[in-house]
Amino acid sequence: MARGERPMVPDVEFESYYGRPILKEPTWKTPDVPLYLFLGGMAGCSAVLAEGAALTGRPELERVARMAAAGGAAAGTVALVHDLGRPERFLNMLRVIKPTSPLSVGSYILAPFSALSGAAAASNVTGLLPRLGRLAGLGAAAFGPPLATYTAALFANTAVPAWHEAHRELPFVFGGSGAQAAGGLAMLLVPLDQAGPARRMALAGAVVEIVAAESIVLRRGLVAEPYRKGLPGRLMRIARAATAVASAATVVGGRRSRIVAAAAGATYVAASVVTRFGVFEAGMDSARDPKYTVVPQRERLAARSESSTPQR
Amino acid sequence: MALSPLEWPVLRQLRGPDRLGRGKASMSHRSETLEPRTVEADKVVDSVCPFCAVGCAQRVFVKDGKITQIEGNPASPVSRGRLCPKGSASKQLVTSPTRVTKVRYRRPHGTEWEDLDLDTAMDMIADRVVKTRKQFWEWEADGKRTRRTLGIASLGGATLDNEENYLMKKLYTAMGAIQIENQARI
Amino acid sequence: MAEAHPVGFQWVMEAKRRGATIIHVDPRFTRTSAVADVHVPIRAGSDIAFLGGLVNHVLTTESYFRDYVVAYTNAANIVDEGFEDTEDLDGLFSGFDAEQAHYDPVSWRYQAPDDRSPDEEKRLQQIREDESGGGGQKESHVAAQSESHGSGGAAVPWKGKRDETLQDPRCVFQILKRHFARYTPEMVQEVCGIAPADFAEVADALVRNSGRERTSALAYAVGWTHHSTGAQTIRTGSILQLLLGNIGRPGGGIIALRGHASIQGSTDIPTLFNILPGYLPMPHANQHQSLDEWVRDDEGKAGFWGNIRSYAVSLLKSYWGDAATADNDFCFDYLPRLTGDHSTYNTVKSQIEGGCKGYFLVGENPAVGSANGKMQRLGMANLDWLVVRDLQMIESATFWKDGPEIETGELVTEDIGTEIFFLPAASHVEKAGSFTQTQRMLQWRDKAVEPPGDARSELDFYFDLGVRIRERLAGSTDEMDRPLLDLAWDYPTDEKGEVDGQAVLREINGTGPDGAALSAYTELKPDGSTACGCWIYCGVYADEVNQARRRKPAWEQDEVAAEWGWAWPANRRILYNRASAAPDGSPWSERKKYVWWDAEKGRWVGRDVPDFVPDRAPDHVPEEGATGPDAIGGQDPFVMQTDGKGWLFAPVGLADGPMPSHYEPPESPVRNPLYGQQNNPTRRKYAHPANPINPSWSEVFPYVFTSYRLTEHHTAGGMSRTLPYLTELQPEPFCEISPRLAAERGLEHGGWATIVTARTAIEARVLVTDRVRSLRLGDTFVEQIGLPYHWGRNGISQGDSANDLVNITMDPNVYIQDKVGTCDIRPGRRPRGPALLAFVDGYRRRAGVDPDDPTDGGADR
Amino acid sequence: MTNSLWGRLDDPAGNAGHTDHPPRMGFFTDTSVCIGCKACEVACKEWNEVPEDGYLLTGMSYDNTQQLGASTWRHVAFVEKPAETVETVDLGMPEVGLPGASGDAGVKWLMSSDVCKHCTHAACLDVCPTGALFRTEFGTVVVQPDVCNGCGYCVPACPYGVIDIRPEDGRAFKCTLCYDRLKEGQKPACAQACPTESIQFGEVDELRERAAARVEELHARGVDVARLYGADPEDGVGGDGAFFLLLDEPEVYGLPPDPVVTTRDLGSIWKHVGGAAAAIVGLGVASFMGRRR
Repeated sequence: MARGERPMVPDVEFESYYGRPILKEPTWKTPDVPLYLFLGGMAGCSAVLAEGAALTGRPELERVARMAAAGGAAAGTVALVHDLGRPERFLNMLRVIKPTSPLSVGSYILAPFSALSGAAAASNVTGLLPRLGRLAGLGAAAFGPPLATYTAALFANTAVPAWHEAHRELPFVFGGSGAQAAGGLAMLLVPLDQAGPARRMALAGAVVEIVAAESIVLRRGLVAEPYRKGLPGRLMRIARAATAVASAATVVGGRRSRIVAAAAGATYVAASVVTRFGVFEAGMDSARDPKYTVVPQRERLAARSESSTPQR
Repeated sequence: MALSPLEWPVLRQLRGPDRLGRGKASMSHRSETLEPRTVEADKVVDSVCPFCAVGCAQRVFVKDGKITQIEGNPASPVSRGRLCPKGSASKQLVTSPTRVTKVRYRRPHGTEWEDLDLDTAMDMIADRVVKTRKQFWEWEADGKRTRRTLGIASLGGATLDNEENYLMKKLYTAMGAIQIENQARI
Repeated sequence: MAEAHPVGFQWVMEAKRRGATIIHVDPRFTRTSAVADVHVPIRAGSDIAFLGGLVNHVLTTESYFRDYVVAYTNAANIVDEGFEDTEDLDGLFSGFDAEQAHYDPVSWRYQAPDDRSPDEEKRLQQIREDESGGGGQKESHVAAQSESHGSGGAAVPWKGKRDETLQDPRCVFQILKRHFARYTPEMVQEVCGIAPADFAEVADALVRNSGRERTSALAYAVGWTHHSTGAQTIRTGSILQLLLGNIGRPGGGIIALRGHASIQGSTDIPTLFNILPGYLPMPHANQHQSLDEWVRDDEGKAGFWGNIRSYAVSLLKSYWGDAATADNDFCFDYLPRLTGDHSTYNTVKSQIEGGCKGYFLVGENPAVGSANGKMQRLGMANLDWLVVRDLQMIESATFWKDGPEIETGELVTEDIGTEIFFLPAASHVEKAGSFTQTQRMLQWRDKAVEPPGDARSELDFYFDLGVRIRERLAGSTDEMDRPLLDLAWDYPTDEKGEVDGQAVLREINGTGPDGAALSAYTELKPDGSTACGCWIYCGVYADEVNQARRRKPAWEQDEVAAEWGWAWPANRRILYNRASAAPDGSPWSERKKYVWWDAEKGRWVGRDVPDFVPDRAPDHVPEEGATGPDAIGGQDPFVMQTDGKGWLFAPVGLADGPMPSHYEPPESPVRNPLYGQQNNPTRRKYAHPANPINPSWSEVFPYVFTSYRLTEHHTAGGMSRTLPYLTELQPEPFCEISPRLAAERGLEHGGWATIVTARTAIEARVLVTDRVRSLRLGDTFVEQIGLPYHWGRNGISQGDSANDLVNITMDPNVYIQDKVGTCDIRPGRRPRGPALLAFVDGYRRRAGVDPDDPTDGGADR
Repeated sequence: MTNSLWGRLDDPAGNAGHTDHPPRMGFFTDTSVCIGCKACEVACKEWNEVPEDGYLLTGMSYDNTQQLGASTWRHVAFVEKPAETVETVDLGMPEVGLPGASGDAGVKWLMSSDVCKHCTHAACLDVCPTGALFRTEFGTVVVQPDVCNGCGYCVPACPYGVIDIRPEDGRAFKCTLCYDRLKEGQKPACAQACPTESIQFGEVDELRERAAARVEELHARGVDVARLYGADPEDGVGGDGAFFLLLDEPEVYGLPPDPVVTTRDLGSIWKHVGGAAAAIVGLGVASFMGRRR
């Protein structure tokens, strides 16, 4: 309680219960969850990249991408399990299969993806069972894109205004960001001559991500405010600026300079990380302030009562 | 969960009507067999709330000599089974871990509590009553017979039973102690 | 009521659902106000002015229930010529002795009848002797003897002359009219801070809902009683309800909401200094040196109280059994005698002065729960020994190491010689016994589990203590030990040595010559052939059955629910229910039918046990010289009164006047607008240096404070502050203040405040709320500070005790303190340690508290 | 699967695979008779052995519980607001003003015992990946403590902010509507304790009728502010199993004015996720076309 401030219900703009949030702030921990989102996105897109590299004969790119897919999945799983209140019960994630739960669906994506990408990476590194390794890699590539984007459903399928109301754009933000990260990581670690697809993937991902993120702000009104304001706003701006810089660098010097490519790649990766933190924090902010819950709902009610007789 | 793999809820989902796994299929064994703990009570004892004077009826559930639940008795024409927050906290009142269950003794000028055997404590108290009673005994005051002691006083009774108040007043009166009071004066 | 008796409040909500108007009069806006139809904020301590205003309204608008008033009250009685009212004496009644600060009530009596019976002649002689000798009647108010009227009214010497036209200027009705004439709505505004419009709303609702077809009830708690005029506040309510015809009728009455599980029981079977079981007075050394003297005032008077000798002898028989014989006055001499005020506050003073050295605390926590906590602790620090019996380690057991006086240095642990025994007590589920709830109903509890460790019930403790004391005295030939040695103290015990509570209840119920349990107090005899531990409880063990243990479900009975528990007297649920019928015995109305005369059967019948002689016809006129119940007329519903009437005017029995008058609390920021007399002239001052009074109208102490309970806690907190589930709901002491006061004193919501009186200062968190209203009294505002009093230094949540602020100035009838006081409030926490003493001392000096006579508020003329 | 995700659904238990199930049970909390005694909070904790939830004087009127959460399954809100100025009858009295300093109409003090809504479409249940949250045969929504792994998804899913993780335990907790007691035909502890019948327990259909009648009754008495909250089976969560009669706007009590279960948009969400996944595939393919470098 703020000293000296009598918590009478404020009359301005909207009413609330002592300014308290209506929604519960998500209990998901940082950095576990934003990191998981990043890792999932990066790993999922890397699997695609790896399979492309394998198909087109880019062994360096393939190896890095396979490692990124497997490593990202493994690290992501660790982050996810670490976030659980009862980590020893992580297997309960596979107890039921619920299409209504992106986390359930995601578990059935993450589990095979982890296994397949791990197998593919192991095969790639050890040279053992190459055919099975390729098969696994193909499987991982199939599960990769859903892995990179389902996390948007994870956020969107909540009552958190900044997430839910952005459910049309978030998959593209996350998908684009994942592609950008996967491409960026490869740019960092793969020689220039094999990194062409990575650069293109990063660049294309960056474009998708920026367009999608920008359209949240443009189209979602008040609930998009947290993406512009405060800590998440800063994070989003930093991420966008970094993405823009990396993209410019990629276009200008990505093909020629290993250093520029590596720097741009690292910047992409970092920007992707920051984007997830930005989105995460935007959701937190929108859950904390009852304004984002009450005002849109009030507007909705007003619109409804204008268009018809009151329902409630 | 040492259950048959056939009881994997995913399979139950596929087998039964709960395809989305949101109800029947996801029930655990515990949920299937859940019971209120009161059904296991060895006895249910009729009681009355110890806080205010409305006199709400309580039902006390006992299992293995321990109280497992206290709740209102709907049969009461006074309370109809309802309890206020204090009455609802009765179980916590009687099972409180901070309840003092051993005699504590503070000797004159002492700085700490000490242990004391209950029987010894009773003897010591009886000795002191006898001594103080005699020390302050008064046959008369201003020439009028009083037959009393002003050396011993007592405060309390409103939270106690009628039978207890009766014994207290009876014993004190026979002792000649008159400064016997309770919350009704406060 | 919703605050402190939420479950009882369900019936108020039921009534509201059925269209009743709920009016809540309280200084603060509480949970009750929140659901009431009307909340009337009132200045704490001004209840008599408010109720008096209603009485005046009812009288001046002729809204009283005339048939009821004429037949059932003493409105028609003619009062002695010598009576002078507060109207005549500017706030005093006739008979005031300024030196002794008490009244001689002789001029308040009913006019003596011209044709006196021999008995009445005798009484007149006696009164004349008393007048000249200065004894007798005057003593009826000392030693809180008024309280012995808990079951029966004070005795009047004669029924008196009546003018049923109510026109005689000296009849009670006319006196009442004159007395209350100045209690106008405008005066109510000036005294109470209640706007005339609000007052009118209440008055209209009350009148509209009273009469033949409707009844209204008054419910109160210690907001009415904790005043130096407490008893008279209840009297004002009684007058109002009698005028409106709301007594003895369903839906009517004055409902005391008592605050402890068996506080009613501990008054009926008292652990109180001034009475014995069944409201028999403790003998007074000046008046009662024999059985005859003891029962003289009441014996043979009209009504059931006239059989007092039977009740008294039966009590002595249950105390001393075979040792009590007709030859030895049934051991009357074994009873200790009073010589004055031996109430708890006086005892504390005696403890401080070294006159009382042993102390039992049994489920009480005076260090937090009693007024002027410092004096309580100083008293306990000066004992030889202290026995504390409780569930938790309460402040009264630990004051010697962590009390506020240890902090200030007023007490030093090593210097405190008090030997302390803390004995753990059994909880309500660990023993069997009966509680008497607030409507006089006994309910038996069975035992559920064994008490833990050393915990024992009080029943076992006192029985065991008695056994051990008697062992020590066995063989003594000292006369002082006879009462203990002859005591009937042989209760059956079980294999664990625990006393059977039902055997004690049976002793309370009483037994006849054949040793069988009695069924009704009408069976009690004055010859020693019956024994009864509490005559009003006679019948609770009728037919050798524990009637208090009856639990016939509510749905198997009508709403009177006569077969759930057992209510004294005689399992009667509404007292004086003869008044629910008109004088001719027919119900006042079909709607309010309750008990009525069935001419065919020749009996009173109805839904409750009739509170009347069962076959006494409505037209019965007692024979000349009849005594006791025989003297009850067919139209005298108030069977415990010696004149059978409800008293609008109390000719005897009260220490501070036959009618209520508003006096300001001993500490007040305003001058009494009604009379020149500021305070109750007969209030009991409590002279002690540790009990200084803030001078009236002091600018140093400009605000009013009052203390109260919260739903989430219980009294001194021992049963609630120790429980997580309750403590989390109200985790800290706080004070509630109005926004205006907050602005005036710079107090911040959520911040700290220090509240200062001449006794001490405490700190509390601040809640600024519109629920506390600034009251407008004429041109000025009065600010009130609300203080929940549940906290102390032990338990899960700790804080200063509000009762440390409360001064001890007592009602002259019942010796209960006034919880309203004045104070200053300032932002921030209080000084710590010895600095606190200097801080308070500074206030005392600035306020001009007289160091020689600190209990004089300076308001007496 | 019609209506499984949102909209009117008359038999949530049946929809969740319970055949031959008892009627849907729920709460009707009539705040117009609530006296804020908090018996519900304590009775709930005693029965369900919920730990204490912190000792903090909040300054939010008499509400020191603050909100529903993992260790508070019933929460009594206290709202202090200036009372609406009521037209008073002119009594011909001299105008001296009301007792208040400002001569206003005083204060109103609203109390409301909040609880899990046991939504017809319960987002917490829908998003729970382990099946720990499930729909019981009584149509209520319950967490199975033996299953929950504390993933925390239910927490942001709830549009009312009810369910939460108990940090020291790691699992999610909320009102079970005393599932165990219901199995034996007993009332939930809070409803059993409630002194004034503010908390009414019963069959949801019957409670809805009772609630509608109560609102009408209050309106007839001039209490125009009375309105039902959560009783409409057509609302954004398909109606609540625990609904309320309120005397002010929902948000004044800390309730969302127009909650919608997130699964209403589940189709759209998955569609967009699918679209984005496809976009990645496309983007991946495109990345490997063109120049080989």
